[in-house]
Amino acid sequence: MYKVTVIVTLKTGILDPQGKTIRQSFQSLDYDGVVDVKTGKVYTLMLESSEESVVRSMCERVLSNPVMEDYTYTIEEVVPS
Amino acid sequence: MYKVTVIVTLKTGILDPQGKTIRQSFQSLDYDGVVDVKTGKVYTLMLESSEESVVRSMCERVLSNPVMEDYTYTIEEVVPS
Amino acid sequence: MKYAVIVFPGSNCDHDLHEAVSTIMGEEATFVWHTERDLSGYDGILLPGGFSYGDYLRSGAIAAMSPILTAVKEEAGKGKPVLGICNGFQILLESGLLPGAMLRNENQSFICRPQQIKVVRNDTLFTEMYEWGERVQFPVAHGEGNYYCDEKTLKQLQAHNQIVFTYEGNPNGSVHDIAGIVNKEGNVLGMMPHPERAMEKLLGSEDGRRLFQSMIQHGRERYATYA
Amino acid sequence: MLRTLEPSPDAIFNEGIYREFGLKEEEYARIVKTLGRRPNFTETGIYSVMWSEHCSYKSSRPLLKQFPTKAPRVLQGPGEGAGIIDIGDNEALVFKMESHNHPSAVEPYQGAATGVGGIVRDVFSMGARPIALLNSLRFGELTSDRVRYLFREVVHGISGYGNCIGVPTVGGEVYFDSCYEGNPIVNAMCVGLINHDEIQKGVADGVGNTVLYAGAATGRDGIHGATFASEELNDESESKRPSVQVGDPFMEKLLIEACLEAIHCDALVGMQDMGAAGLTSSASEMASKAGTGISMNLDFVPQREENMTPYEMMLSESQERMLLVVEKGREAEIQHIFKKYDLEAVAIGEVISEPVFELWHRDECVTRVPVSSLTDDAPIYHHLSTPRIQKEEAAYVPVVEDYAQTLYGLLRQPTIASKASVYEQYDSMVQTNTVVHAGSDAAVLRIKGSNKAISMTTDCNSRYIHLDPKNGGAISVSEAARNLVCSGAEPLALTNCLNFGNPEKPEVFWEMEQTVAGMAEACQALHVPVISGNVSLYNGSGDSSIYPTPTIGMVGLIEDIEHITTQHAKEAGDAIYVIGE
Ligand SMILES: Nc1ncnc2c1ncn2[C@@H]1O[C@H](COP(=O)(O)OP(=O)(O)O)[C@@H](O)[C@H]1O
Repeated sequence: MYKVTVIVTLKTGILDPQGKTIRQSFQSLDYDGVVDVKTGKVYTLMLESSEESVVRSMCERVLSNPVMEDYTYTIEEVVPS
Repeated sequence: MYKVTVIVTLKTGILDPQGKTIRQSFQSLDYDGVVDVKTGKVYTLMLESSEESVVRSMCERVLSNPVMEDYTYTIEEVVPS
Repeated sequence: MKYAVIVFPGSNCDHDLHEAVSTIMGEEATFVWHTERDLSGYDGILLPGGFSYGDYLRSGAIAAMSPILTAVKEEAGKGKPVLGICNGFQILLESGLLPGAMLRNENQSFICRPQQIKVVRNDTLFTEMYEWGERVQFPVAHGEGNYYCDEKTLKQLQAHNQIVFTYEGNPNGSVHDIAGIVNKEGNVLGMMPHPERAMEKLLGSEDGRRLFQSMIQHGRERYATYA
Repeated sequence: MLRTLEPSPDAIFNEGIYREFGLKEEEYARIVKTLGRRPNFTETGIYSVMWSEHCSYKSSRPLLKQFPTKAPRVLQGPGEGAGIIDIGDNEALVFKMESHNHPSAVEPYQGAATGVGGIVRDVFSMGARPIALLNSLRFGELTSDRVRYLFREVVHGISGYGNCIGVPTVGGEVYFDSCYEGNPIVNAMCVGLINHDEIQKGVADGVGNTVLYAGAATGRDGIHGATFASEELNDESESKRPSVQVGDPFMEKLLIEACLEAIHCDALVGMQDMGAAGLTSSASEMASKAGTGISMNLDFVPQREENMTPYEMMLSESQERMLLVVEKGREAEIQHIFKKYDLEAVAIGEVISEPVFELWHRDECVTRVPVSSLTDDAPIYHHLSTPRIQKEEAAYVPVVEDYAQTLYGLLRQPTIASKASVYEQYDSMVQTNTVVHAGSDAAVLRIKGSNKAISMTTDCNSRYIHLDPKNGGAISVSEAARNLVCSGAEPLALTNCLNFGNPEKPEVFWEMEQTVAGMAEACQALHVPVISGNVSLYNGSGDSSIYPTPTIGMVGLIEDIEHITTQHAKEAGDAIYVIGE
């Protein structure tokens, strides 16, 4: 079994209103030195096979919208307990 | 400058309907062998300092709700370009 | 009676709630901006629905950290009625005034429609004018109204009779069909359905009136005892 | 610095770069003639957006003249952000409809969401409180995954944005037809309520007055017009810069409240939202309407990204931005209001007497062109029109063997089936005015503090128009009027969104002519003026166009809430009558 962790984030230049609002709330809570906050999504997939081309196609077709999002992934073999 | 990546996921045992929907859409697109999908959120913070106690407090007080969520984080030093 | 309607950036049922209390119930209501720090001059505190801070991060989370929540907690501690509706309920959860948390609706979509609600406690200051077990109609309108708490918390809620409203036909996946709960002391009520949208026959239901009537009546009695 | 890499005026001419901006030969020549010189890079970009179909209506303007736009109740016809119609007692309704088809095809959630945001800004920039949203949606058949995805995400986008800003979405329509497969239609309509004395116009009046920029910072969103992105101009990541605009409904909600507070301050002279072609169109239109000029210093424009060029700032379509003109010396009064909502309101320029549009950047004048050349004097095209020959086909006579089965079959058609799963995702009740919800012929809202109610609907049966554009156009208007009448209202006025294919195809242009003529005729006959609208052309994919889809949004007045009627059957035993032919 493989555990695939996919992280989907907004492409640079795309507005991230949520990140902006969270940064401001850190400020108002007196956390200093927070220069930037970006938000994204994470998907943890449990797969029976780990073929990278399939994982990439899953990321592109289902998990992200290539027009505005980038993704990265890691694949890890796990022994079912 | 430090890049802190915080991953927030639902506690085990809490139903993740979005994950279920995504698993179904993988199935309908003929991706076989998708055993499970879990969803979560990622926050990428750029911080001026990397004190772990501060990062933890940011995670606990702001970025996650301990009633329903768990978090993990990684800290990475980055050299501004 | 004088009520504070707390306005956060992004609140959008503030006017509806204000009107329910003032125009319709004839009591005094004042908008109080989230940066204020003193609520001691009010007989009750109302947290309206909407999308405070855009519901960014988690619904109600950022509002729960704003200065006025300290004042809300103070007044709640004095036993004054605090009513959080929809986003107001989410804020009460995030601030720890009520136990539990809100998840996204089970079907992943926002849902807005008239909803049958069962009054399972009519001995709170907010529900005295309802019959026990009565079915009322309040609209629901939320994307994250799926109430969650763990087994232990649920047991406590039940043990202390804190569940006030339940859904008839669960629209969002809430644990135990929970639509509204009070704190142990019974003076802080959080509910997802909108009683302030159920004040006039013309708009479909006036079942919400008795909730405000109960609260006002209770306030008068309390006032009379202190006076 | 990036700007030094921009092609020079001569290079733009010699290498024909203006073509990549979408400017035609004769349009470029016209710019050179107007300026008496070759335009620089920023100016070429500014002309290309202002003379685009979207901003200049260069193909449709002659046709729109046919619409009746005057009536005793019309306080503002087409031309401003939105039209205004009197409903008595010093009150008026402000409304308009707009398309966001192409953005929705690329990123359905954000495309639909920003469509809602844009139309709402059109309404509150007039000083009106937005009280209702409607929409009209069209997709391909639900048999493909892509269409299902577009459908789901468009609805989520509308719900996500509209619900957050606290404006109820009270009605709309959804159609499915294969002609919309590659090009969905997403039209959004907003209705606002205003007192007569609060009406704001988008004018840059009063020489010396200050131009304020309010709301979100400018990013490189939506800059797509120019496909010049030759690799040597930009580094690689830059050339792949995304053009998707992301909406921030939270920011919009704050803007609504701040702007509606600002209208009560008499330091405010004019206000307009930055819609398509953002800063360029809002500033030039405000100056054009006042007969003044405008000079702005782009160094003061709030920027979200580093090293933005004047070209990028002027063409950016970042959302949730407003342009205000304020009496000189009284800027602080307005800024104070925005500050309360944590919003920036920054002075970026002033109104000048010479009617030119002038931009400064890092101490250099980067644009200086006559205001009128951008707006009123934009080119107009009279396209060729050829009737589309309808193939003569024998009338189709359906054979119905089992009426019950046929009825079930019809009710299962997605276009006919209940749309509750769509409209229950919209908050239709916030503001507590909604008397009749989606599900009846028209939505009805009461007007607080009076006995009145208003009724509104969106309609368009594009298949009829495809079959017979003129009659079909008339039918659309009549259907909308009938829906209002059935709710108990007298139709007052309409807005519309003309969604068509490529107007350079003679058959498409013919369809446009015919449809508009049919609509105009029905408007005349029913005494319903057109007070606002929008045109979206080049809809289609590959070689095929969508059906002509002139969405109608009509609003009516119910004098007494007692007259409100719904379409639902009320009681067993009630008699049923058929009226008409
Ligand atoms: N996108 C939508 N948004 C809001 N309401 C909608 C939408 N689509 C349909 N509705 C509502 O559903 C009802 C039925 O719509 P529809 O099936 O198109 O039938 P009809 O055109 O005969 O009214 C209408 O009242 C309409 O307002």
